[in-house]
Formats: sequence, C-alpha cells, structure tokens
Amino acid sequence: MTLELKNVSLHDGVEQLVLDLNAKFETGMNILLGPTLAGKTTTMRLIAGLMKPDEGEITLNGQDLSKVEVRNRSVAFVYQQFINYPSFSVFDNIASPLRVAKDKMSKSDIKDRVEEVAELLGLTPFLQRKPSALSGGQQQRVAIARALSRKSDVVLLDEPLANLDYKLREQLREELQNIFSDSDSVVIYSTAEPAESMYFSVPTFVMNEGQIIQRGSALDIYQTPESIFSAKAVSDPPINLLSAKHEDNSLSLAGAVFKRAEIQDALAHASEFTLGIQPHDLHQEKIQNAVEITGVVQLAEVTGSSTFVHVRLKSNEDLVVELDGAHPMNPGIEYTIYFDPARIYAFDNQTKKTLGFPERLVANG
Amino acid sequence: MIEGKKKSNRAWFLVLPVVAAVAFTAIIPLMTVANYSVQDIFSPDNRLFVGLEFFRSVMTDDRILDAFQRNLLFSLQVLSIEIPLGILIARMMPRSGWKASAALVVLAIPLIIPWNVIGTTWKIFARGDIGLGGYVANLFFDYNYTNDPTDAWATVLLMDVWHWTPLVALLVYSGLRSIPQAYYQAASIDGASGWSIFRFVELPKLKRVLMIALLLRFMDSFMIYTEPFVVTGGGPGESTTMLSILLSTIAIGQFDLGTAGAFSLIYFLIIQVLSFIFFTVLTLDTRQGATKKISRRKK
Amino acid sequence: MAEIRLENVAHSYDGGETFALKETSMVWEDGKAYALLGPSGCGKTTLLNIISGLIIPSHGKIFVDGVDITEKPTEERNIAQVFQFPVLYDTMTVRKNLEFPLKNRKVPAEEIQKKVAEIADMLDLTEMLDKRPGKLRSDLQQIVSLGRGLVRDSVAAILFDEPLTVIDQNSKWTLRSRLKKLHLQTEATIVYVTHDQTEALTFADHVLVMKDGELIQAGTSEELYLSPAHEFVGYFIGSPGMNFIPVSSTGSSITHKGETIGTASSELGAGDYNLGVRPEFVFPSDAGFEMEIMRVENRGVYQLLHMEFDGNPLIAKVGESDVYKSGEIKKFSFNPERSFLFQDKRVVSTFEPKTRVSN
Amino acid sequence: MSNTTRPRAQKTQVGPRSSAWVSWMFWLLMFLWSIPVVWLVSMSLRDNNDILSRFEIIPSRISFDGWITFFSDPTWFGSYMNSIIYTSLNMVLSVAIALPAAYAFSRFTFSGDKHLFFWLLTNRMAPPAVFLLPFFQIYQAVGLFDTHIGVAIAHMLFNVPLAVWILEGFMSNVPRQLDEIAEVDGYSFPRFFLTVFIPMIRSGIGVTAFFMFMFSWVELLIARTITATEAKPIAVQMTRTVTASGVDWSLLSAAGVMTIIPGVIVIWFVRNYIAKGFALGRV
Repeated sequence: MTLELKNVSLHDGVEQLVLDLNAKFETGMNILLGPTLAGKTTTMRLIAGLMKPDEGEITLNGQDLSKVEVRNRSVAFVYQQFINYPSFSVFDNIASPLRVAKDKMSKSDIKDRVEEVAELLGLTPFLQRKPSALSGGQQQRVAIARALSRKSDVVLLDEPLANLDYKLREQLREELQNIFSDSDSVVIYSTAEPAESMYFSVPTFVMNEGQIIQRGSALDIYQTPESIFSAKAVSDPPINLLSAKHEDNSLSLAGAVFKRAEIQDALAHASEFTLGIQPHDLHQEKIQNAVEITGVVQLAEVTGSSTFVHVRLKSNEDLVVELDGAHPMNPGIEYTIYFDPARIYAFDNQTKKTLGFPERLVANG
Repeated sequence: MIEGKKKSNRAWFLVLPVVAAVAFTAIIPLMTVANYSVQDIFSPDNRLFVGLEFFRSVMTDDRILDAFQRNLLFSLQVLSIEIPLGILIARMMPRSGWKASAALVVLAIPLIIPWNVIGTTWKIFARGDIGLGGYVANLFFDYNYTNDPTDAWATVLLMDVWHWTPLVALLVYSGLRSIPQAYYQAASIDGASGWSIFRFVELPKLKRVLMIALLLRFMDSFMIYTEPFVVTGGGPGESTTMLSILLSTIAIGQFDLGTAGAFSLIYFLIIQVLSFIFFTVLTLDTRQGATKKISRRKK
Repeated sequence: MAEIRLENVAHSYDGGETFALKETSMVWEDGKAYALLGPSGCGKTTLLNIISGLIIPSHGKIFVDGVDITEKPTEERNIAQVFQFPVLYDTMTVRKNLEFPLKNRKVPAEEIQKKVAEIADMLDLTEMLDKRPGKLRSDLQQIVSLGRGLVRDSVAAILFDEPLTVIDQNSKWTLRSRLKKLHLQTEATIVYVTHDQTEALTFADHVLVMKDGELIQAGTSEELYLSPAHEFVGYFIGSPGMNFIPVSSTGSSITHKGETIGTASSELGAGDYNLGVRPEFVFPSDAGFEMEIMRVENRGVYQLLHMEFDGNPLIAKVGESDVYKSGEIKKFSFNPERSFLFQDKRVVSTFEPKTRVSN
Repeated sequence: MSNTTRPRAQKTQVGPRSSAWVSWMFWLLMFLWSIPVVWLVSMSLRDNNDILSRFEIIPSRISFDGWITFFSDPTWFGSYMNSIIYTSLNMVLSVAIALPAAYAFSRFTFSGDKHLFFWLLTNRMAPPAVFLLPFFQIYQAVGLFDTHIGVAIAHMLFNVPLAVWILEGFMSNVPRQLDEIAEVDGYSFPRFFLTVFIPMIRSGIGVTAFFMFMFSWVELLIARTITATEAKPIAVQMTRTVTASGVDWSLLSAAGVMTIIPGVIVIWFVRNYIAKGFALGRV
C-alpha cells in the first residue's frame, strides 16, 4: 500500500505558496516531523480530503483520491484535542464508523470488533461511560480506538499526545508502538517532538514551511542533517547555533580559536558560517583536545534525569549545555564550557545547507 | 461566529427557509407600508403618487412629535432606574448553591408573564378601590391613575421597572458569574474595599453585558405597546400614549394609510440604527477581541 | 521573612469522609523556595488555598512566625499570590496596579512612589509603568501581578499557583529565569505549586512530592532523583522512570525467581519487595546478570536498551557509541548506592548486587 | 485523626465575601417584587361582588367563581386553547426552520452572511405596530386571517430571527473538528446533523423552544390584528372585555393566573439560560 503526494501545492489567498509536497508513504508507520506551523496538519487535512490542493495529485495505490468524497475515503483521523462524540457512550463512539460504513456489518460483528479494539487500548471497563467522564489520556484512547475500528487504509494521527502530561505520553507512546508496528495500513504520525521520531525509529519525513526537506531514518537525519532546519527539527533540546569564522584552516567562534583536524572540503572556502553543536556534546569538565569558552549561567533547568544549563556567552549568544542527573545552579555564576571540535556541525549562512557534520561515530544501528 | 469557518455558498440552501419565512413576514409587509407611505389612496384602483408629502406631514405633526418625545423620555427614565437597580440586585444575588437557582427562578417570574397580563395585574393592583397598591398609595396622597396624568405616568413607569429590571439583573448576574474566583482573591489580598472591588474588578468585566442590557431595554421600551395600552389605554388624554399606541390608532383606528405608512417607516428606521449599534456590540468578540479581529485582518 | 509551620493540617470537602489533604505537619523555613509537585488531584492546590486563606482547613493549625493564622481572612495574611493566569486591573496602568495595594492600606503618597519605583526597578518594569497591562506579553503580565504582592513591605510568603500555565512556549523560559533570579533577590518564603516536574526541580530548593492528598517525599532535586523514598517519586521524576523488579527476601539474601541476586544493606524480614533502579544506573558488567535485549532505541544522544531480566522488563541507558543489537544476551549489573528495595511503595533499604564470578 | 477537633465548617467562597445582611435584603426585595402577582392570585379566589364591596388583603370568603366561569365559558377557555395551539405551532415551525440556518451561520462563511445575520436582528427588534396595517390586508387577501397557522406564521417575524441567533450561540460552542471527524468517519451530512449534532445541542433547542413559546404567548398587537373569533388569543379576550361595562375582575384574574402557569412550569428547566436567551445567545 503506498500513499503518494505528487507536487501537491496550496496557496493561501493569492500568492504565498503554503505547501509544495512530494512524498511517498509506505505501509506501516511514518513520522511527519516539524516545528508547529510547518504544515503538518494541513498535509493531513489534504490527505483526508477536508481541504482541496490547488494543484497536484494524491493517490493511494495509484487511485486518485481527489475523485473520492471524504466520506468514502478509507481514512481515519485522530486530532490533537481528543475529539469524541460527547453524547455517545464509549462503545457507540468506537462503533459509529462501522455503523455508518457502506458495507454494513452485522450487529454482532460490530460488537466483537469494538470489544477487540477496546481491549487493545485498555478501554474495556469504560465502554458504557460517556467520554467526558474519562481522563484526557483515556479520551484520546477512545479517539484512537474509533480510528482503528474500521481498519481503514490510511490512519492519520495529528500530534495525538501533545495535550497529555508527559508521563502519560511515555505510556501511550509505548502502546502506539505495539499497535502500529505491524499495521497493514499507511499510518502517518505527526509530531513536533524530535524525541518521538527517535523513539519510533521508522521512516521520518522532516517538514519545514510547507516542504518536506529531508527523509530517512530519524538517526540518519540526526547525524547527517541536510540543512539547519533538519538539524533543528530533529534535536531536542534544539541544537546550539553560533556564528563562527574560518581563516587559513583555523576556526574562531565566541572568542575561541581552534584547529579542526581535517576541514571537510565544503567548509574550506566558507569564510563565515554558522557552527552547530549538540547540547550533550558540551561538557563542564575538561576533555582531551577540548576548546574552551566561558559565559554566565542564565538558568539551570533540572528535569530530573538531566539538567539544561542556559549560558550567555561574552559574544552575547546563548548556549544550552546538557548534563546528566540533577545539578541545580544559581543564575549569574561564571561557567566554562569544553567541547571536542570533531563534534561540530557547520551550516552555510545563506543557503542554510550543511557544510560539515561530526564523523559518524555509531555504525548505523 | 467562530473562526476557521469553511467558505461555501452551498450554505445558502440551509438558509433559504429562514429567508423565505422572514421575507413573507417582513419584506412583503414593509413593501406595502412603503407603498402606502408614498400614495394617497382613495379606493383600491384610485391612487395618487404624492412622494414624500406624508413623510413631511408626519415630521411636523405635533401629536406624533409629542408621542416621540414622551416615549423617548419614558425610555430614558426606564434606563436610568432599571440599569443601576438591576446591577444592585445582581450583586446581592447568592452566587452558588440551591439559593442561586431559587433566586434565578423567582427573579425571572415577571419575565414570563404575558405582557397584557402584566397590564391587567397592575391595572387591578393600582386601583384605589380594589388594589393593594392603590389602597396603600391613597393613605399617603390621593392617587388615581385613571384621571391624573402624573399618577398614570408613574404607574406605567413603575410597572415597566417591575417587569424588566429582573432582565437587567439576570444579564449582569451572568456577567458577574463568569468572573474567575482568582480576581476576588487577588482583590482581598490587595485589601480592596467592597466599592473598589465593584469599580475595578466587576465593572470592567461587565462592559459588554451592560451595553447589551442598555440597548435591549432602550429598544424594547421605545416600542412598548401592550402594558400601557392595557392599564391606561394611552390616557388620561394622551399623557401615556407611546409611539406604538399612537401608530396603532392611526393605522387600525383611523385607517389613515399614508400617515401610518410614513410614520411606520421612520419608526422602523430609528430602530434599524439602534439595531446596528446592538449588532456590533453583540458580535464583539467576548474576549474584547475586537482589536484583535481588526489587527488580524491587516496581516 | 516568615517561617510557616503546619500542625496536623488536613482538609475534607465532604465533612470528613474523604480527605483532599491528608493530615500533614511540616515546617517551611524563612526565605526558602518550596515546590508542591504532583499530578492533578493530589491536594497541592488545596494546601496552597489553605495557606492563602481561601480555604479554612477542617483540621489542624497553621502558624506564621509563631502566630496562629488558621482562621484569619486572606487580607490579614501578609501574603502575595500569582495565579494560573495574569490577574490584573485592566482599567488601570501598570503603575496604578502596583500602587493599588498600598493605597488601600492608606500608605502615605511619597512612600508609595518610593516603593513602586523600587519594585518596578527590581522587576524591570520601569519603562512599562504608564502602559496598560492588557497590552503586555503574558509573561510580563504575570510579573506585574507579582509586583502587586511584593510592593507591600515584609511580605511573609509568595504563593505561585502554576503561574506558567497560559504562558506561550518561548516566553516560558524567560519567565522561569526571572522568577529564579527574583527568588534570590527577595527573602520572602516561596511556595510554588505545579504538576510539571521540570518547573518544580528547577525553581525550588526543596520539592515536596504529593500524591492522593499525601506528602510522600520532601527533598532537594538531587535527593529526589538519586534516592527516591517512594515508588511514585522514582516513577514520576526522570524520563524514562525507575525500573521496578519484583523480588523476595529470605531474611539474609534477595532472590529473583528463586535465584539469589544480592543482599539488602539493612535487615529485612522475609517477604516480597520491589527492587528499584534507574535506567542510568544499570551498566554493562561482566560480573552482572544475563539479560536479553528486546529492542534498541537510539535517541542520538544516548541509547535505551529495552531488555528482559528473567521475564521482567528492564531499561538500561547507555552511551550512544557502544553497539548493541536486539536479540543479544548481555550482562548488566546495578550501581549499589542507587538501587533500592521498596516494601508497599516505601523504601526500606539499598541493594547490593551479588558479583558473580564470570566463568 | 490524632487531634479531636471536630471538622470545622469550611466554606469555599464564590464571588466577593457577601454578608448575611445582604442576602436577607435580597429576599425581602424578592418578596416585595412578588406582591402584585400574589394580589392577582388572591383576586382570582374572590367572587366579583365581594371584590367590589370590600377591600381586604387576606380573602375571607374564598370562591372559585372566576375559575369556574373561565373553564366553562367556551369563549374564554376556547381562546386560551387558541393561544396554546398557535404558540406551539409557532414554536415547532420556528425551531425547525431556524436549525439548518443557524448551522449554516455557525459553520460556513457565505456571501452576504454578515448582512443576513444583521437583517435577522432588525426583524427581532422591529416594532410590531409597524406591521399592523399590511398584515391586516395581506392575511385577508391570502386567506390566513383568523387562523391558528396564520398567527403562528405572523409571529415568525420576530421568533425565527431570535431562534437563529440563540441556536447559533449554542452551536458555536460545539468544536468544528467534530463535524470533520464525523465526515471522515463516514457520516453523510443529514445523518450527522440528526444523530450527532442535534443531540449535542439538546439544551440549546430546549431553551430556544422556551423563548419561542414565551414571545409568541405574550404578543398581543399582531395576534389581535389578524384574528377575529376563530383564533382569538386569550390576551385579546382579556383586553377586549375590559372595555365592556362592569368588568368581572375575578374571571379576569383567573384568566391572568392561567396565562402565567405555562411559564412557571418551564422556568425551572431554563433558569440558567434566561439571560442567554434574552441576549440572543451572546452572553
């Protein structure tokens, strides 16, 4: 099963091109990753038929979907704000797509299917309740159950976990992994959280300003981003970006000058570029052949398993250092940072394309 | 009118029945009224186009001008009593629990009584001989609304206050109930007095509701007919003849089609202007988002 | 400026059947910042409202600097409060907003000017004093509503009720750092209520974790992370949370599925326990226990190995450079100081893994 | 519980801290407010001559003459039933017509939607007196004069616009995504509208029906103009007999009390929405 978008484009109002997409989504789970307002929801609404593209074609196994009415497209859609039919019980909610479907299922088949899906999402005890009586997490499970009940060819999940508190998110992510890992429909899961694309480690499509700018496994995109936008989209906390200069093969940034072992040829003729460094590649203890820069701590954000230290450098640029464990610090103290020059990324200031990235340390897992 | 609406002219099919119903009940009659207002009709087939002649006569007819001033005075008096009294009652109402429900029901009773029965009730209640109100009033001064114009005016005014102040109270009450508890907590932390809580916390939040109450009451009182008609029939003399009462006597009473037509159109026009102000207030984004709406359009 | 002491404070909304806040006694030292952390419905807001005076507790007493304020109305409690959304007087300018509490307390005019100028400077509000608060960004609006509390001299305590709820994502971070700086500038005791662990751990010196109306652990962010006293703290703090493996004690040693895996640091009676260890403290070691790797999750920054230890799921957090494949059997051990034994959810002792001689 | 203090009465406070004095004042005011209606009821419990002969506050000789004549006299009870019939007709017609239109206003933007919505408001606010003349003639020409359906349709002048506005207010609280979800799930529009959407705004429809009934029930001017005997409303019957010699006060009071009863029965169910109804669903 393949869902293909061929140069689908959309203009808002008159001129501004909002969307220009070419993508192929295969059976199983696909991640649509990008910051908010990158066009993820619009793409899904086009696939579902809730919006019409100005040009271009959307085909499912070769069949052009634009002829098919929304009702008859075998598409299921789960919204971010867990929308259910409030006046129906959980059972009726899950059963409703089956009851209105063209090929009528018998009452008992519907009952079995609903119970099967409810079992899958742990909703069996709540089947007779109204959705409003359930917690946020359970309401989203009802919405997902309704989307699964009809075994549609395409399942669209638009940032389904964004509104849930983070512990529940961890739990539901695990459940979605089991449900969709061997699904035989095309599943598109959109998210703004890079950690989620890493978690599912399935084909990932990075979107930015209405375009798909890179595709591949989340890990590849993380290690070899094609542009500054890909790098930003896949790193959480976001990759640090500092302006840097390059003269006769030594690099200088924020007051520190250092040699980079071998300067990739792309970097050779770029005099000014943007240097990227992942927060966890910055350390507070000295490491061998490290570059050293100092700044002032703005805030140390402790999340429990790690701490993000926000530092303002002398060059008035901001940097985030990621430490393992809990390290509370008071704002205002002096802070020295060390990093291995081999770990830097480099991006062209104009084209925003990647000029260099750290050597691939981990063989492709 | 919520954001993110789909653009589709197919929606006209859904709206057609309403347009048809209201057209039959409003447009056709209005056309006939306009028709009457510009012709002098002696008999169905003998008409004479007279242009704005009737409009000029209506504008200069003392009886109509007096009724206009009288009704305007009545509306302003009604507002100056009902709005503050409504706010006072709303602030005294219990905010939660069964008492709040009981208060809502008792307060709403006058609003569900048919307008003519309000008139009948007050007609009986204010009579000197058989009404408690009239009887008590006569203990202090000689009160008779059937022949003393000021007594009649006072009775009609008191009746309207009795009838409609609950609506103002209910509107203000619904505005007050939407104020989050945090504002009152913050005010008590700041040591604010009862008066400053009203002036700085409650009043700013009631702007929109008060505008709605003001316009609703002004338009309804400016169109009042039934209650004064039942109690005083517009009398004694024409002391309580409001615009609608005068218009209905000219139209149905004297069958003077020309004047009635012109008079109706002018009357309708005044209400149109007020309705436009009311429309802008009503569709003002409840989060005082009017400015947001304009700024969004600029982008 | 104030030490807050709670003595057997409890509160029930239904006359004693169920308790939104179970009986707690604690002391909050003067000038320190405390966070009340827990999922919704754990009683943290009830506790905050008891301190602010909105709710009079059905049991127990509260003392501020030794004075019993249990039944005192809010206005007589020298506290400031910042709510979930900015609470401002929209018809007044920022300056008037700040002057309002002082005017109500009949403070002389020039004293008001001095105090307002001082607070405006401290909160960087000076240029905005003559603007309407409604126009400002939401995080600045929260600063103004906070300023209204601080203007009053010697405020005993500042209460924050999930102040970042309506702040948009990018200005959330700036408001956090400003509140943190503020905590160092004022000596007022601070009580901060939130369900977001990053906010609690970042902001407060002491974090009080609450669940179902009960205070289950109070400590610094390191203590909560490194030595959780309750299974919920182990689960709730840190992502992914603590692994829990059902084990049993024979009085002298700890066994898992019949096989002895180590000993407890303190005497434990025979019975069932839960061994809790964070993924960060499960490390590859030849002297460890055999575990089958079910799935490798590469987060780019680190790798999470979803493994099975004799049928129990166990996650280990390892560096991004070591190479693992799902299906492999590898040996892992636990860091002794960071592995704990829990009995009906409460920690009873640490756990010393047996180092098996690798054959 | 270690300490023995019994649980203190705790009060979670809503609104400003109002003292007992204020609520006592409020209920006194409500008592004064209800006196005219109570007086009407006491009048209905006395026979006519007793009313005219003696002034007394508590009726000493209760008599149900007024009520008996009301129920037995066909013109009185007949006109009461006329009012019930055309008001119910108007209620059903107005809500039925307004539902799809309100949905269109709430869900779609179409050319002229703002102007149409405003025009509806002007009709709700139009002074009925303006329409007397044309109604009188058109209704006779069309043959709707003095018929129940005639009055029901005439009252649509102000009731349909009000219904559209109130229903649009309630419908706007239903998230738009729900319509989309239903479409994606396979619902055809009519099935979605009837089985999903309408049940969700049940309370809105109930409130609208109440206001349709009430505004049609209270109207006198138009009803009087386009009816004679067949469909004469109770309101007209009550006002016409006033001019006859020797008014029968106890019958009039009984009729008055009877017209208040329908409202009183329903008011409890819509008590939280009264302000919303009067403010065209915008509060």
